[in-house]
Amino acid sequence: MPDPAATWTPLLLSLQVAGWATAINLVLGTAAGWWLARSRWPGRNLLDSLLTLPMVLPPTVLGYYLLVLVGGHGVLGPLLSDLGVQLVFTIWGAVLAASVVSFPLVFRPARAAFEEVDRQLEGAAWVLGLGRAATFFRVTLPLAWRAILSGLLLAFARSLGEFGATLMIAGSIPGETQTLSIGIYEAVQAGQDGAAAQLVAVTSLVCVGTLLLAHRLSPPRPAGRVG
Amino acid sequence: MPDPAATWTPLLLSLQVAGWATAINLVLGTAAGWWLARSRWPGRNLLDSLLTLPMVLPPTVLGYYLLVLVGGHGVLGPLLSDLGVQLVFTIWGAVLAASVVSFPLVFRPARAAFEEVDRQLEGAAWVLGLGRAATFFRVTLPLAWRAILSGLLLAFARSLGEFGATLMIAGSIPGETQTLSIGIYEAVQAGQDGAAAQLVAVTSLVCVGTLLLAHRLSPPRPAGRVG
Amino acid sequence: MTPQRTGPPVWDLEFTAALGRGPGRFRLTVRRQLWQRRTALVGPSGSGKSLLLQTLAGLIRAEQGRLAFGGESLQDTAQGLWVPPQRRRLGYMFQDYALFPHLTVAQNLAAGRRRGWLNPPRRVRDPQVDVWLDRLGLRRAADLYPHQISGGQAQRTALGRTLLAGPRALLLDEPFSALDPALRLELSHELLALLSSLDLPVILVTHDPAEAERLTDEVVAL
Amino acid sequence: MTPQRTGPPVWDLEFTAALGRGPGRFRLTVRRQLWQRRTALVGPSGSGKSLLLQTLAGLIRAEQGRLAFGGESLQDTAQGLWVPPQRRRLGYMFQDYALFPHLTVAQNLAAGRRRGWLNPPRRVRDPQVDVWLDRLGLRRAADLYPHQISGGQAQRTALGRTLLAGPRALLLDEPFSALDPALRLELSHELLALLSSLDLPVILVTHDPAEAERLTDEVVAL
Amino acid sequence: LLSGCTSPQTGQTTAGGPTVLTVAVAASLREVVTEVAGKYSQAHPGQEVRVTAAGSGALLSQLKAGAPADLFLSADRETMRQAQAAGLLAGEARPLVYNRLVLIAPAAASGLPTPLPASPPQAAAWLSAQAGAGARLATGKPQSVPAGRYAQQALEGLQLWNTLEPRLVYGQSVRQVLDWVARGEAQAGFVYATDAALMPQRVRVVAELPLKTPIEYQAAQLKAAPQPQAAAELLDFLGSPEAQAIFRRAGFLTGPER
Ligand SMILES: Nc1ncnc2c1ncn2[C@@H]1O[C@H](COP(=O)(O)OP(=O)(O)OP(=O)(O)O)[C@@H](O)[C@H]1O
Ligand SMILES: Nc1ncnc2c1ncn2[C@@H]1O[C@H](COP(=O)(O)OP(=O)(O)OP(=O)(O)O)[C@@H](O)[C@H]1O
Ligand code: MOO
Ligand SMILES: [Mg+2]
Ligand SMILES: [Mg+2]
Repeated sequence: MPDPAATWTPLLLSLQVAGWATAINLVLGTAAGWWLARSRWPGRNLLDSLLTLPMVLPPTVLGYYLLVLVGGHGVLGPLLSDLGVQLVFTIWGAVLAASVVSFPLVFRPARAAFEEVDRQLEGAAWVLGLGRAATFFRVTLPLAWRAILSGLLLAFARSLGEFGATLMIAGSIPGETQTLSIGIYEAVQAGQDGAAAQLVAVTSLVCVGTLLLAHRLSPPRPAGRVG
Repeated sequence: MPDPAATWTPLLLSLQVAGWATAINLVLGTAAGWWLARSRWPGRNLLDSLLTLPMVLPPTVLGYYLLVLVGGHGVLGPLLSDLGVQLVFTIWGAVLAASVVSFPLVFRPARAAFEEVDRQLEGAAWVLGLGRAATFFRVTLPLAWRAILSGLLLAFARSLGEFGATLMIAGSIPGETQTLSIGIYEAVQAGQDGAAAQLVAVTSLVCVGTLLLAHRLSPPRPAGRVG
Repeated sequence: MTPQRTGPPVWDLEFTAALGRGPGRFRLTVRRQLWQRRTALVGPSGSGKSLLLQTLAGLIRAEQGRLAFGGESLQDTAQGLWVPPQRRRLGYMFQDYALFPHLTVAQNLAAGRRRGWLNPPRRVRDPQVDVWLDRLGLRRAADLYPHQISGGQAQRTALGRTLLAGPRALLLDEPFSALDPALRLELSHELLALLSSLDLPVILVTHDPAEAERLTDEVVAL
Repeated sequence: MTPQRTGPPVWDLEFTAALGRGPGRFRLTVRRQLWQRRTALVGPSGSGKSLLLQTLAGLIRAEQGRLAFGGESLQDTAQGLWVPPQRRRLGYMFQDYALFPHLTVAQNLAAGRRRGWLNPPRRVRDPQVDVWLDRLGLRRAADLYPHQISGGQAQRTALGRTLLAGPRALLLDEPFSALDPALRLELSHELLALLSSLDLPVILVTHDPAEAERLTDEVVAL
Repeated sequence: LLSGCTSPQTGQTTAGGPTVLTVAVAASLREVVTEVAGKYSQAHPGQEVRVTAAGSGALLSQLKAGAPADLFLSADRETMRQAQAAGLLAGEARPLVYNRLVLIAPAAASGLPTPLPASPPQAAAWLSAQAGAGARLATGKPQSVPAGRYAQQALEGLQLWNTLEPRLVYGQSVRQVLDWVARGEAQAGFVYATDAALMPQRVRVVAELPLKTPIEYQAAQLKAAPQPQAAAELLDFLGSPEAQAIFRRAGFLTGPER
């Protein structure tokens, strides 16, 4: 492609969107997973199922409902605009879309992982004098971390690939909200297979690079004795 | 809606597609996860990353590449049609699309879970005389099962929600390949908010029902002593 | 030995604690004052020795009743009082060690010496930890993870972790069972010296009558 | 006692096995024939007793050398021979029990008695398992999961699971350390009777000299 | 249903069963062609018509990859030209129906020219004012959405393309553009008259925009058509007065004239 900006700008936008969405889900998904794993109340499995719904809706439709919710004339729209938050047709709309779509990918593995953590080890931390928060960050989270990380990487990948909901909320504005995915989609739709292939290659490289980096930064624990 | 078939037929189609895709990924995703968790060779983390790529591509684009692969003029097309397998514009195309899109959702948690299984317990099975397969099915798989199940449920939800790749390969033929998701999408696009809402409600019910059932069938292990 | 009955008893126990639910529920009732600073707890396997220590440590809540340490109430169901384990500062050593699998032996030892949200670093080492690595014969294993060490090494790590947290009293659940006789003797001497110097009360679960004799002032059977 | 040197030795060992990598690597070299059917293995903590048993059981491959049981070669690096643990049929009892956390005590006991891809069912019970539940005093704990039982109960479950698999020889890693003296004596009598009736060779890791004396014909130090 | 692999396949006549024709149609034709096909089946017992709908570009990709369809109905000439160039067509493509491009605004918009619909120059002035005030103008992506292509043409004709381009938001389909305007997220948009007619309460047609080339839907038989005879018959039926009446009722024009 003659114009490098045609690759770089969408790439930067995509990385920003996926990065923010992953960060948001690191916090919200982990917190929700923890809460559902540890609290005991009758409706929690129902809530668990409801939180998974962003996965079953076609992204475009999800985008449609998000628009109904946060659009200028939406339910939360006036409130958001009083706060000075503009989501529709901005990169923050893309972040919202990507976060919602990938939320279940973090929250469900996090819940499963927290449920598997040996409670005895938390007890061991308590008697050593560690408070609830310290126990969480020093014992529980590290023990659940690999599963959560695996969910975060899926969420990152999904955020990079998201375009249905993103397009609905953020639109496709070159240089502002046109992410790699939207670019790829449009190139394919326009029959520009060469341009599409180039953007696909860039996306794939980013994804593979990120995953390889994650493998490097968090190698599996040294294998134990089989005996 | 006056015509119940307008809801029932897509529902049955969606359940078939999601069911098959989940079953396929139960086998392939678990096998791939196991293999990558246990084998030791230099390129395995690269392969791991490549297997995650279906997540980063916009589904429509993924569908396009699948089409190029398995369509009548595709690389595998002639081979498949010699075998009498017709994918384009059939429900099997939808199954293929859903399986590929949701594969990483099963394979990555499965790998992470297998890596966390205490190798000592496998050793314990071996010395009791259990062969490799028996050890896998009686010890390793049950210990990794909750994480794999959580991945399978995400894959099922994703398959229900998939429409970009499906539309590309299977098309949108009422009664044959028009799944709930495609129906929802088209209803929203046509401004038929009521019909869309009804299909969304059905999809959500199916998803919530399935997840609640899964919770019931596989409750977390009884909590251990904290001490 | 006659107990010196000045002041409150070391342990004042009158409670019922239980494990499990339904018909198979295991229930333990204790009504006893311990006046000696060093008590050995004996009893058949499954009789509730570990459950008793866990209730004292605050890991299990008594269903009903009260327990006090040195006159200080730790739980009293009548008053709705319950002091969480973090604030009891009692050193409970787990029978199955409960070592942190993601931390090395040295980090496990340092775990209770550091507040805050970060685990002790792998490189920098607290001088006290160094002292105890030698004392416990764990120098070679310092950088190994729990699943890489021998049973006896794990037991010593658990003991060291408990002592290093600076507890007000010790609750030791068979601390020497996995050790060879020489090491056992050596470590129990160490412990005895430590107990005298720090004047720490201790409850020791043991199956070894000689050990009970040597280390404690009184034997209580469950 | 003089060993009866007819036929091959019970254990013919000449190998080097190692754990870990790099400079901290632990290496054990054994060159010894065991002629007695019952051997006690003693040695300080961390000296490699568990490693030795694991090598015999086939869980760890010797780096180099050979080992044979009753004249039958189990590994011989010179010939590239290695018999997998499944086909050795040696009963190794893990020092830290290695009970299957997803199976109840009764299912753990039955685990080695059933081939195929399914675990023993929770309801139906093998009569042999029932016999051993009583013999080991585990009747009350039969339907509990490993994380719900006491240390001694876990140890007995591990011992029972090993015996019930019908091994050709026993490799027991401190099988009685978590038991109270009465139970210890009782179970070791049971074991002794069993060993005589089945004529099973045994290697027993223990720290208790009396136990070594009572149960075995020879004491080997590592 | 589980036997998908052996269910009646495109164009094959299963023993004693009906002939099944597959028609790939542009998304905006979906409902109307389904109706026409129903009529056709009534008139030709034993012939079943399956309609699969998607964006014209997506359909073209499917057909290029060898999807087994009998007829292709595209939303514009350009896509059909590409299909021709790819050697997919059997014979010439024929004009099917026509449409008009309109500029729409949310029903609640203020400052609209009066009366409506306005003349193109009035609309142009209004558009410039909107853009100057920071409004977002929604349109289809010209490279992939035919409606976007026409909008670009129209704006270029009005000498507005360069000034308006920075304010444009691109949608993946004309229906998305319609939705954005209907919700008031975009202050103006370019859609087909038939789309605007779907939401008369929520959007207002500001003006019809003049184009150099008419908006022409085309129909063609595919070379790969497994049922060439029946396909040809259906193609003829689409041009018949009976079918054209149905198109007209749905808001399409049946001739290039205004
Ligand atoms: N969830 C449960 N349901 C029923 N019984 C339980 C449960 N958890 C533990 N128990 C029982 O509680 C009893 C007390 O266990 P505890 O660990 O206190 O015994 P202990 O005296 O420490 O024995 P040991 O000397 O073997 O360690 C045991 O008999 C055990 O089976
Ligand atoms: N990955 C490893 N790297 C280095 N050393 C290791 C590793 N794993 C185990 N070791 C060392 O191997 C030695 C032998 O361990 P083993 O479990 O055989 O001892 P043991 O004689 O059974 O001791 P105990 O009586 O305490 O159970 C120990 O000193 C241990 O620290
Ligand atoms: O399933 Mo999508 O809308 O093609 O991201
Ligand atoms: Mg105990
Ligand atoms: Mg050992």
